[in-house]
Amino acid sequence: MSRLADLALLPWVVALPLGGAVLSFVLRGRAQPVGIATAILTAAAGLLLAVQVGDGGVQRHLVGGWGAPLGIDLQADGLSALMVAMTAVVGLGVSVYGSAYFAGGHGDATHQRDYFWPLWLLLWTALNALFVTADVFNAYVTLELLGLSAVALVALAATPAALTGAMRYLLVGLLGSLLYLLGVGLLYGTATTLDFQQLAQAPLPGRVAAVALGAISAGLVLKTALFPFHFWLPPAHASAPAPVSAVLSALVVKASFYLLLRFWFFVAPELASALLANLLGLLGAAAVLWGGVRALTAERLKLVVAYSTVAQIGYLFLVFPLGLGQSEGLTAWSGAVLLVLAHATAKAAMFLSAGAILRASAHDGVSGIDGTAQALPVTTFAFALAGVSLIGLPPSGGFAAKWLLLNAALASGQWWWALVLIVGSLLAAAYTFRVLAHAFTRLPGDPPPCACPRRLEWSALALAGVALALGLVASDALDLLRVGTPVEGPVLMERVR
Amino acid sequence: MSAALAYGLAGAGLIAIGLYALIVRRHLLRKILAVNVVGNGVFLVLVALAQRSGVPDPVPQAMVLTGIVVAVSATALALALAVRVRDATGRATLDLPGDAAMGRGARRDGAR
Amino acid sequence: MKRPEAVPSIVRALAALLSLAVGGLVVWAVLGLPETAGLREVVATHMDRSGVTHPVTAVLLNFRGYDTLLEVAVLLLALIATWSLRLAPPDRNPERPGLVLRELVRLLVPVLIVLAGYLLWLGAHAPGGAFQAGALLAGAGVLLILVEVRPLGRLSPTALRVLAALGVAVFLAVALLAMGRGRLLEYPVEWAGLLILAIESAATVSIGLALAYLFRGDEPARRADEDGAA
Amino acid sequence: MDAIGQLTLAAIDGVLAFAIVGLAAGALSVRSLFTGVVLFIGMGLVLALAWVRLSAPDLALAEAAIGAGLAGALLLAAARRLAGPVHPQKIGSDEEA
Repeated sequence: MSRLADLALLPWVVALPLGGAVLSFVLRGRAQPVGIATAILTAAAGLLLAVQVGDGGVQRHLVGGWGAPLGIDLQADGLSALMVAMTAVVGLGVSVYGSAYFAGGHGDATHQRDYFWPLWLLLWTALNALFVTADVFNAYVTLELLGLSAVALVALAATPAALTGAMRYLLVGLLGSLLYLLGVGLLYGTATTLDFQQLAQAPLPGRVAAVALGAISAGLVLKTALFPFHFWLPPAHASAPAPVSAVLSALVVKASFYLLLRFWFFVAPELASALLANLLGLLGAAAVLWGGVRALTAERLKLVVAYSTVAQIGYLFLVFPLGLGQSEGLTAWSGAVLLVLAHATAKAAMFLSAGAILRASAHDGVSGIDGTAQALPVTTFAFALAGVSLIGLPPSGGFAAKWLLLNAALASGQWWWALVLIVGSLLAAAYTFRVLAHAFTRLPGDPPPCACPRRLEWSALALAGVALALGLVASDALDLLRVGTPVEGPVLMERVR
Repeated sequence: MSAALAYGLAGAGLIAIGLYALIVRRHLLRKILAVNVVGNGVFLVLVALAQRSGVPDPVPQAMVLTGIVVAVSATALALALAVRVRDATGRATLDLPGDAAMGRGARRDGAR
Repeated sequence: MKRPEAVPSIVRALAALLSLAVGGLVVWAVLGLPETAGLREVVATHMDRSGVTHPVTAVLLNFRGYDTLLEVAVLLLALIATWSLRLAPPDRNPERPGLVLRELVRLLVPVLIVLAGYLLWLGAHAPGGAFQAGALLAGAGVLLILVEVRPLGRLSPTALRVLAALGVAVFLAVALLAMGRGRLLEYPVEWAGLLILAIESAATVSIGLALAYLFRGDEPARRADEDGAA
Repeated sequence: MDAIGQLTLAAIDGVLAFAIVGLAAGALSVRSLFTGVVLFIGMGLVLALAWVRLSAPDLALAEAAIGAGLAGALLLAAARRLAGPVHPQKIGSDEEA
């Protein structure tokens, strides 16, 4: 693998989608073939990067040759590599789905298709750039690129609900980015560097660092839609075109969560008080319950899936009380990152299948999907598989992730977080079965016809399969995560005390 | 009081005013102005705090220059979206007419 | 214009409290910051290898050029996103713009274009550069739009898109070409000045075009029917 | 620099800082949206002076040209459109939303 080790993949995971975005914009009529080709290349580069990090350890690329603090460095450790790989897998699935979703049909489809590709490739650029940057200000620019492209993709649906949802999403996102930028400015004012590693080593004086990290966290929590700042997420995620909903729920909210991990686990773990960690955990717990209840009672199918995202984001925040300053920290850290991956693939599969189901159903309410199991067996199966991972049933990735979080909670004596995990799983089971019960309701007569190309059905199933298989390859993912890990300790895979 | 301090405090003031107006004002144009006021406040703090020793530091200046261009890009998109929202719903606020699209969530969440 | 104010007073009170708290915390932090000279010295010692003599330009286009590449992409994104919204074309003025205004624009536009070129060239050693120059170009475009002349109206929509994307494309191409001999955006020292000028020139055109067309709102349709001289 | 000169500069800084905050408050609270936009543009222009005082001439140029100038033009145009007639236009079908 010596050839692979010499490849400078870090710049390419950003340059490829950016170049593809420009090309698909300029060649508008041929946006789709350009987009598909770019998606394949970008996904390949992302997966190769993960292999490279797994083989050769942490990768670093000094853009311009200057090196921090003067220049901007790109870096991929295990966490970055996993995020880029996750984006590659979901991105490829969404691209295949999108190529069928925006084709044909009503007259606006051409317009949507021609704009979907440049916007989606710019979003992919932003995600990869965010995951591999080692510079906190550069991360701000990628956050803005991410936020604006996400908003534009939501607005592509062009319904009143989508436009209003996009507008709210834009305003909240801009406020979040500006709070983040404020914190970055304050950090620079004390440490005179913008590099994550150098910031981690710099002495950060108490009150400035506290306000800086407070502003950064507030901005990122707002963007991650942690309860009670989730108010903007369901309208935006539920009203966007299906492939866009998938990308938003699977990847975009994870980007700001990833930055939270960077700051709290790498830059300033010593500043995280137990109070703060528990507060974040508490909000996460509230999100699990509130999101679960709302998903159970929501009337529209895509709103069910969107509120499920609110709930699943809640689980992720349990990493703060379970992972920071705990001797079982690595178990919780591994569980949380694994859950990011499992939720990304499962939720993408769920939104993609919801998009296909809605094409075959009478209306967008949950009761409107009666009989879709007959019309779209593959899609219904994909939805159910994705549900298995969201609930956390074995052998899915969701199961492995929740198992680790559960072990961390019990081993560190914080059993109340385990309770949250269990109640959340029950709620997830309830809202998944509620949808499936309707899907399997037999309608008299022939199943309704559906303009659902095979690619819509199989891309969703493929992603659901990945979510399921993630549980089987969890230990490989966790090995990769150990490259440059910020947390030490055992990974309690086997026992519950 | 040094120049840097005066402008740093003004920046803090802009952030506070803008945040308040962003939450309280309903008209989209006013919300967009509010976000821009917050942004200008952040920019002022950024440059002011790099200026306390009296010598200009080009790095925060470059950061703010980047920020200004990003801000105008975001503002342009926000304004276009606001016009589009009004064309589609008949009003330039975040309220949806009726709850056709959102169900009960619209009222609760729309109040923000 | 009437103000729709139905926000409950409790929300107002909470918002006021929150804003005061945030403002207060920022003041508290600003007062507690140590005095540092920042990276000024580091920038100064590397200036001779940057290809320009103005420190802010050196940071923007060389030391932290990667930020600027993504920033130019953000502006292009704003244009693509705005065009994707398909706004109704702007309302036409019922009466033709006055003769005085038209003459004024006829006079101002060339002046602005020359000034933009000057600012672009100035950026290498003094305050100025692509963004300020692009803004002046856009100003000329806005003036033309105000008198209902579409800037670059004779160009086909595809050519317009090429020009809008030129800044990102040239920047990215230079960045990748530099990787042939080193790392991303690692200009050879003797070429740095020229490459920066090339990037800035392309960026100026794209910035000016993007900002002017953001002012207009809609993407020109394939058939160019309304343009006059531009 | 002599004491009077320093005092004058400090006074200028104080006035500029107050003007920025005052104009922002006005822009966000004044009744008419148009007036609000005009006050916002005014704030941008004063901000450009503040950048000069903070030894950031690049920012002063950019603020005047982009922050106040072009953003101002965009805001004024949008304010006019938002006050004008609604353009009913094709909206996406709700079938999928």
